[in-house]
Amino acid sequence: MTQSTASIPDPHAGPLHDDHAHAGDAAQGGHGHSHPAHVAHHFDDAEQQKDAATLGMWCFLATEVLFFGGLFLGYAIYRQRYPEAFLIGSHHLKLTHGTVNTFILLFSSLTVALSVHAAATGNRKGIVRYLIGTLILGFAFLGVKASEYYGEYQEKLIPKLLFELPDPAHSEHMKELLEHNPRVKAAYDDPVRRKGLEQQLQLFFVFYFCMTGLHASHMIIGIGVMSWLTWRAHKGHFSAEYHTPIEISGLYWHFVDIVWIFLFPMTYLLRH
Amino acid sequence: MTAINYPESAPVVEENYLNVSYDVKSWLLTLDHKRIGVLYMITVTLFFFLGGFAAIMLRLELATPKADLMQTEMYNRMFTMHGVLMVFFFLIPAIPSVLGNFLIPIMVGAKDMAFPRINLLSWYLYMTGGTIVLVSIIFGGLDTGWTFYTPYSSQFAIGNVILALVGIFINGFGSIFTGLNIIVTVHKMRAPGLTWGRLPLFVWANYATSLIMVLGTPVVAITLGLVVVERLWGVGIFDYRLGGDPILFQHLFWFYSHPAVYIMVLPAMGVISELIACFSRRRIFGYEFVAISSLAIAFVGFLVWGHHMFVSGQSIYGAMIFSFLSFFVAIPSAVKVFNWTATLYKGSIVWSTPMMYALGFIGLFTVGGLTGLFCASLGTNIHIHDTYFIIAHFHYIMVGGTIMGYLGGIHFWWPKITGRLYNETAGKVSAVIVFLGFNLTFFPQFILGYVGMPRRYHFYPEEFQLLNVMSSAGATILGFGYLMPLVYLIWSLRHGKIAGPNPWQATGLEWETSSPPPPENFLEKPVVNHEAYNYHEQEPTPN
Amino acid sequence: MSETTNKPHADTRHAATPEGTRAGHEHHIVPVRTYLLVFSVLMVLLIATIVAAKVDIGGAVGGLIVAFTIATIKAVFVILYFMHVKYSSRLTWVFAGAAFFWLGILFVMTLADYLSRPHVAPWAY
Amino acid sequence: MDKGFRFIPEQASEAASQVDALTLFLTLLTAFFTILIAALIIYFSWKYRRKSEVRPAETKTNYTLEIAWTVIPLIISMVIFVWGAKVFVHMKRVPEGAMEIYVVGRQWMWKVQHPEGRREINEIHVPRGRPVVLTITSEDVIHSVGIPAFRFKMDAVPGKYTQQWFTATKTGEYHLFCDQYCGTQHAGMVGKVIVMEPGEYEAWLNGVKADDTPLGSGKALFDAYGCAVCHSAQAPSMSGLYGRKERVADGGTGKIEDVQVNDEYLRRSILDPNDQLAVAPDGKPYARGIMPSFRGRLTEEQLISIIAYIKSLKNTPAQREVVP
Repeated sequence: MTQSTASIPDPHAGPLHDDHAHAGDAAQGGHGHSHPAHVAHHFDDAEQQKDAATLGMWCFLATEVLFFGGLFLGYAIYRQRYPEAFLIGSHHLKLTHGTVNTFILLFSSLTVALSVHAAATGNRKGIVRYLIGTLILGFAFLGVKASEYYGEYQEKLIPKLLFELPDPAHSEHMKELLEHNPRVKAAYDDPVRRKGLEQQLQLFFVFYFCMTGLHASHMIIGIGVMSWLTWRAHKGHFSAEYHTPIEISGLYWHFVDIVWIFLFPMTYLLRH
Repeated sequence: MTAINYPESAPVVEENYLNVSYDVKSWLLTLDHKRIGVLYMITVTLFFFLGGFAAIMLRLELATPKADLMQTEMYNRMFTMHGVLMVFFFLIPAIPSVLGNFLIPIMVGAKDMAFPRINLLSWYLYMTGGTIVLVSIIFGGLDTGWTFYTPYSSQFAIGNVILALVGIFINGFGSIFTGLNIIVTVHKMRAPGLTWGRLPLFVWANYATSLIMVLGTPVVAITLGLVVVERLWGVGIFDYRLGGDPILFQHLFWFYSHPAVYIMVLPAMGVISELIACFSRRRIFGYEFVAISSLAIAFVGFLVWGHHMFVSGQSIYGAMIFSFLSFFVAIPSAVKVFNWTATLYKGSIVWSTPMMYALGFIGLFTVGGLTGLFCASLGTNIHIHDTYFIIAHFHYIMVGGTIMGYLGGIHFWWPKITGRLYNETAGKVSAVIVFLGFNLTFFPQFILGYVGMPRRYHFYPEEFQLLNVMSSAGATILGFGYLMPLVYLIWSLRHGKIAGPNPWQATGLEWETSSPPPPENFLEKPVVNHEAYNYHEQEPTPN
Repeated sequence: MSETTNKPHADTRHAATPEGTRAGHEHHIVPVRTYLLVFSVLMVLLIATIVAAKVDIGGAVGGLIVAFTIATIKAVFVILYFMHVKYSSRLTWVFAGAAFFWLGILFVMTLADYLSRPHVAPWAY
Repeated sequence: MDKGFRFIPEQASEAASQVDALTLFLTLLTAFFTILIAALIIYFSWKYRRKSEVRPAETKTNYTLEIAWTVIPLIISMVIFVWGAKVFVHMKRVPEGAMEIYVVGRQWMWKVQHPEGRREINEIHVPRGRPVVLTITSEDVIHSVGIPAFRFKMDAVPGKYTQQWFTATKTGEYHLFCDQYCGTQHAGMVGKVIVMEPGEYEAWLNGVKADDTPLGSGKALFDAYGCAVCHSAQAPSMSGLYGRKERVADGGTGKIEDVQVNDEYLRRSILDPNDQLAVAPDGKPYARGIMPSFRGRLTEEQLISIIAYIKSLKNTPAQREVVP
């Protein structure tokens, strides 16, 4: 068997030898190391387990980037094709709500980062404190989002189910936009194009609800994961040596934050 | 180099992954990658024969120009079922999830995949998706074709479109998690000394495949999700009457579904590299080039999807760019074929059953690949677009490529998986039947397509009948060829000869452990200190 | 599960690692000060992007460029510091980069068709 | 139409020979490499079949070979790309003064309108030797106009116009296929392209040659307009219809009543099919807007012929039924 032969100099141990921390200890082999309780049986050591988990999460996030990417592409193409309607759409989103939510999410990213820090320094109370902070912020985000959705429902901006093209007589935003933007005004004043605007604006809100809805569902999953971690941290499952779940869940949470960092300007901020 | 002695028989291992436990629960809740691979093997076989049944029905119907065997709705549902089951539930999971799952951890010298629970989850997602699709078929089916083009699928089609899309969506995540698991396993679980330059080419190919799974699948998932949203909610994401754009669907769909073709064929290429090396008893010619060409195919494969849309009203410039880039997939594919052929030169070649599949693969893949040039070239694409020429081309890749590779791999590693040898004569006969049946089925379709027969036609002008009859005749032979292995492989489970750890005298870590392997693959952690396929260091073996 | 090791001894072991080195598998702990600093940068950028959205900077295109430049900077800060990519192995860089690179392929190749297509949309108006 | 067996379709347009030349080149290339690889495989596996005393040669990387078989395919494929792109651009660049014919696809028929206003269904009459550009769109789902003899194909996309042109070079009748799957009767969405001498085409534009008997021309019209495609599966069958009591729903109010199927009813149903909708066996009326109005498309004489033909259809059991 080849295993029994002594380790010989490895001609390929050069640049290809990038990420594998174990290739060097060829001579050691076998089961010579101790297995801490948190290391699953098929890993050599905690280091390998942690590396695998981290890489796995990054792979998953790559998947997520493209999952949202398909939606973003559709939005971009329709925005380019129907600039007037999408402008009306952006003006009817609630900028204050959006800004507050951006603040909440960025702040929650900080608390998550601090909880990872607390975990790495073995500060159990710190983990629990910061994770509870994160949960509160997560719920706050969803609350603000819900109140925003409710506002949109009241303004009849739900495509297909309850939708009306905003009337400048009732909508301040519409009035302002018609005063300042001649292209929107031209589209609005032409009865045929106004019919088109109504459909295109629905398309804006379809994408708005799909994108923010998908994002919110990620938030809900994130809150679930964080609650579970809070409980585990409270039970003292994590230590300076072992806190990989907090780290990789933190990566996920930051990713959801990054989605919002792009979603926010895409939908709320393109107002000219 | 140190001389390496391959033992005639490895130490007898009492406990293997099959006999550690027998109850149903120990299978359905197993975290052992080998058992999950076997679960996949059983289920993809089921879906293969369901999809194959639909194919046989289609071919029977097309033996005559008139619609006589079934009604048109039924025919359309039948080809949709064939496409959906074969593409999403057989071809895509076949090699990575069955052979990849079983072999990759062993080949890299690990005890399991990096994430055994996620691995099991993949199978459950696959089964959930598959069950949902089967339910949608049993309760009336759907007639959109596996491509789900809008606005037909989103507004006009009747049938259980939403249900089927949900099934495919769920299955998509199974595929993503399999890819993720393979990537992490290859990066992080390799045995000491097993550098990238020493990895078997099967691992390289599956690694490249996994990149496509991870980066492509989410796009088709969200796209099919949008079709569901449009159907449920009645909004016009892809409906021109409400401002949507049906062509956008095609871009998003083919962004995944073109690379998906490489998800199907790349792992088969990996299998072929193993078989050619083993049965020529030579290190594969141009190892680095074969390895890198897998990554090149995976990458370039993402840049060419627009050649599915040359007649869709895509801009001429867009078409030019996509056509230009499409030719670049041809290069790494050609490199592989030449390297395999060169490996045979001055080898010591045995025509075993797996080798027959491998050599058949090279021939059929060559035809499939070269006819791809007709599709990449703008001038000819227009004429053959959506005709039987395309059907023939991609069946040469998917059936002539993927299924030949899959069967070759199953025959090669069957002794490892089950510990038993099958009847070699039966294996050879069925390989020949599959090869001949395949060519009789699909070669006439090239001509059929060029003379103009469109795809997805239930009835057709009489002058196309002769070629259709040939194709249908071939399909029955092919169907028979596929049933044979089912019979003799199952028979071998009880009656086959005991294989021993390395019946082919092959190299690779999987042959250094017992057959079937022990629950944690190796009794002792392997250490690698040589390159893959060091057959030239073996003593010459008698025939 | 081990419940004994909750003392912050790890802090002293790692605190000496110089910031900004790619420590590889050597575990790195980012000081709290860095997090707070990054958070304040993010806050400044948030205010900047809101202000930029209120005033007209070069119309639709200008607004788009400004908004997305700021968003990208914010995302880069989150990725590098909060997600520790700055201190991670090259492999993490590759995977984080690949995701965005592939997103780029999706966008660029699709827009190559859309933007070079003279678009008459009879259904639009 | 030539019904014999053939390897390539008739070359009936100016682009056909260009496409076929490229196809021939690609076919020879495919044959060359396939035979080369197959021959090498067979030769090697015989020559180097396993003999117990022979040790296989050690594999060394041969960079010259690797580079050669990377670069040579690259050069060949660039040749193919340029050649293919040239043919494509030629097919796409519409020449000045091309005659424009509008083609509208709908489930499951082609509606064609000529520049002088003449309309036809499932047939496209074109003059020989004159560039014709088809401007194509769809009313519902994506279809595709495929004319193999012209090596012509272009999708009919709802909500936008697509264009491609051809110059027919040979008189005769050629297949017109729908190449993009479009629903149940996709395979029935076929027609003919009829290439005529320019003089004949002018004459055709100006009038229709009547058949001898109303019944004969009625059958001809029934076939030519593809009536049977729908009126066998998606719409009520015509067999034994005449003289029966038929249950219909008012197109506006939806009120259901029984009517006597007579000449007047048939005429109204052809001209204004949506005013009264026949009720399917499952008790629901057939959908509105499936059948187009033939008002203005059929002369009174033609209407009479079609009605005469429908009258002649007896109840035959061969008709297929609607799948519930």
